[in-house]
Amino acid sequence: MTNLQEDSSTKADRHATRFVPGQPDMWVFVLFESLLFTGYFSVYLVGRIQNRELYLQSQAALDLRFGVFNTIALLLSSWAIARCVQASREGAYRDALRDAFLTIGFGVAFLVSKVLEWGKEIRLGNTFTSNEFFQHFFFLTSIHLLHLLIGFIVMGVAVYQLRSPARRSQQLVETCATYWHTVDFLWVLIFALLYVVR
Amino acid sequence: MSADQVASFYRDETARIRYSMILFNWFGVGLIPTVMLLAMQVRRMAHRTPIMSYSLIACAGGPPCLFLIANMFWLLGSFRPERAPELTQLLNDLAWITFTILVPYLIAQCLLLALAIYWDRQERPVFKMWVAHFNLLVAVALAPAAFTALTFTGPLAWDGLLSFWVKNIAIAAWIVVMGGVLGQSILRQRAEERIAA
Amino acid sequence: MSPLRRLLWNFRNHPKRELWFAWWVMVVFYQLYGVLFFLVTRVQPPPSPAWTTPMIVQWFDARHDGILAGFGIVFLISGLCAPMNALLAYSMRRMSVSRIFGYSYLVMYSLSAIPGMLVMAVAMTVGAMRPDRDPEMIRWLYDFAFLSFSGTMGVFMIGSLVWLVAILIDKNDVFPKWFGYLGLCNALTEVVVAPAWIFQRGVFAWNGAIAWWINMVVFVTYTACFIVLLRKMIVREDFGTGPLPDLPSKPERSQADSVGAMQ
Amino acid sequence: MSGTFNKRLAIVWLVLTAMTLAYIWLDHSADEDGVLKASTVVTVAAIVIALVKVRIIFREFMEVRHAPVLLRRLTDAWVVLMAAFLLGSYFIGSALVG
Repeated sequence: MTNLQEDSSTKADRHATRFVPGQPDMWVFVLFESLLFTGYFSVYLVGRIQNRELYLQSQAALDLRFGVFNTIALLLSSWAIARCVQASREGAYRDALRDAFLTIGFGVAFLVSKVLEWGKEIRLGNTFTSNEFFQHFFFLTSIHLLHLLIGFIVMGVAVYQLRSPARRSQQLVETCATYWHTVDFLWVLIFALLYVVR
Repeated sequence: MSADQVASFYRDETARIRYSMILFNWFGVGLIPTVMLLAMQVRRMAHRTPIMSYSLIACAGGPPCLFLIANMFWLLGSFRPERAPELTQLLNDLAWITFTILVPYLIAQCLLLALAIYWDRQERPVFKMWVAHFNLLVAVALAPAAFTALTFTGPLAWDGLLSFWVKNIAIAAWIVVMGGVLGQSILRQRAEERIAA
Repeated sequence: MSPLRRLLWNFRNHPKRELWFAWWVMVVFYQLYGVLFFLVTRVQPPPSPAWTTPMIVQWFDARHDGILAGFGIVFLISGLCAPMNALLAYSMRRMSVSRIFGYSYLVMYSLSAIPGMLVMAVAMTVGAMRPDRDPEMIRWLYDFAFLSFSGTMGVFMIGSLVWLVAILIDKNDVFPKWFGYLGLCNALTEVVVAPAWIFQRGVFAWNGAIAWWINMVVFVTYTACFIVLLRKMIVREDFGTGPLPDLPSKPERSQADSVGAMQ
Repeated sequence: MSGTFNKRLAIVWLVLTAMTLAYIWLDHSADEDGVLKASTVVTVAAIVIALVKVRIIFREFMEVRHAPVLLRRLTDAWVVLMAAFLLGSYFIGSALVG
C-alpha cells in the first residue's frame, strides 16, 4: 500500500485538478451505509466474544474457498467497473460498455456462488435459525446480496447511460461505479469477519 | 361487565348483532365517496396548494378500514357464541377499542375541513362560514371518545353518555348536515359552470 | 405588532400558510410520538419477547394507567398524520415527476398509521384494560402489539422507495440527491426487522440490537433529515412548476418575507 | 494516458487479490493440528488487512486519491472510525467477558 501512496503524490498528480468522482451525494450513502454495517459488525463481534466456542465450531462448517472465490469475483468486478469509468472518461464508449458488462458478469458469478454456498450450508443443516453464528452469517450475507441485487439495477442505469450518445453522463457512470465499489468493500469486510476472524 | 355477562350477551343477542353488523359491513365504506366529494370541493377553494385536499384524501381510507376490522371482531364474536367466555370478551374488547380509533380520523377530518373553510377567502366561498363552526363543534363532541378505555363506568365508558351517545349523534348529525351542504354546493358549482360555458 | 398578533396574522394571510401548517403539524406529531411512546406509556424501548407470562402480566400492571391514558392521546392525535402525509405528497407534486408518485405515497402512508401504531395501540390498550384477564391472552396481546409495530415493514419500505425514486429522477431539485440515497438506507433497514417474526431472543428479536436499536438510529436520522429538508423546500417554494430556486441569502429572505407580508 | 491508468488498476487488483489469498495462509496458521482455537492475533490481523483493503479500494478504485482534500480526509477518518468500532467492540467485549 505504501508504494501506491508514494505514486499518488507525484508532482504531475498533485497539479491535476481535484474532483469528486460521481455525484457528491452518493458519498453520503457510502459513508452512512458503511457506518451502518460497522454497527452490524460490532454487534456480531460482541456476540462472538460471549460465545467463542460456538462461533468457532460453526465457523468451521464454512468453506473458505467459497469466501475467497467470492471476494476475488467481486474484486474483479470492481476492477472492471474502474476500467469502465476510465474508458468512458476518455470517450472509449465501446470499451466502457464491454467493461460494464464484465462487471455485471462477475457480479452474477458472485451471486451464483453465494447461492450455491447457501444451498450447501442448508444441506448441512445450518440454517438461519440453527444458532447465533448462522443467524449472523445468513443475515450479513443476505443483506449484502440485497445490495448486490440493487447493484444490478444501478449497473443497468450505467449501461443505459453508456449506450446512447445522447444520454452519456460521465457523472452518473461514476456515481454507479461508486455504488458498486461500496458493495465490493462491504463484502471485503464481511468476508474477513465471517470466515477468518478467530 | 364480566366475561360471562359479555358472553351471555353475545349468546342472547346473536341475531341482532349479526344482522346489524352485516348491514354496517355493507355500508361502512360509503364514507369514502363522501369524503372524496368534500376533498374535491376543497380543491376549488382559494388555496395556493392542494395540501388541504390531500389531507382529506389521506383521512378518507383510515376510518372504513378500521371500522371493517372492528366489524369483523364483532361478527367473529357472534359467529360461535358458545366458545369460552374469556375469548368472546377478548373479541368484544378488541372490537370496541378498534371502533374507538375511528374517532381521531373523524376529528382530523372535521378540523381540516374547518381550517380549509376559514382559509377560503374569496367573494363567493365554496362553503359558508357556519359549516366551519359546525365542524369544529363536531370535533369537540368527538374528542372525549378517544379516552374510552380509561374507565368502564361513567360518561367516558364506551356505552357512556360522552363516548357513545354524544359521539354517535355527532357522527350522524355530521353525515346529514354535510350531505345537505355538499349537495347544495355541487348544485351551485354546476350552475356556475353552465353560466361559464 | 405583538408576537401573538403577528402569528395570528401570518396564520390567516401568509402565502405559504398551508405549507407551514403541515410542517408544524409534522414537527409536533413526531415530538408527541416520542414523548408518548417513550415517557408516558413507556412501551418503548421494547421489552424482551423472551419473557415469561407472569413477567408480562407484571409489565402491563406497572404501566396500566400510562398505557390507557397515553394511548388515549395517541388515538386523539393520530389524525395529525394526514397533513403530514399531504406535505410529503406535495413535495412530490412539486417535482418534475409524474403525479403517480405523489398519489401512491399519499394513499400508502395514509394507511401506514394502522400497522405502524394503531394496531399496537389497540392491542396494548386491550391488554392493559383488564388486568384480571387470562394471562395467556395478555401474552398474546403483548406479542400482537410488538410484532405488529416492529414487524410491519412493507408499507414503509415501498413508501421510501417511491419517494427515493421520485427524488432521484426529479429535475426540479426539490430535494438533494443524497437524501434519495439515504432513503435507500432507510428502506434497507426495514428489511432487517423481518427476523423479529422468527426469533424470541438475541439481536434479531423485536428488542434486539440490530432489529431495533440500529434501525431506530437510522429512522430518527432519516426523519430529522426530511423535516429539515421539507422546511428548506417550503422556504424555497415559489409556486411555479420549474426548478425550485436556491435558498435565498439572509437579507433577501427577510425582504421577501416583508414583501409577502405586504401583499 | 489510458495505458498507465489500466496498468495501475491491474496492479491494484493484484495487490488486493494477494491480500485475499493471504487470508488462506492466515486461516491455516491459526489452527494447531486441526484444533480450532480463538486467536486475538488472527482476529486483529484479519480486521486490519480488511481495512487496509478498504482503504485501497477507496483510494484507487473509487478515485478518492484525485478527490478534494475534504473527501480524502473523510474517507481516511472513516477507515479509522471503522477500525475503532471493530477493534473496540472486540477488545472491550473481551475485557468484559474476562
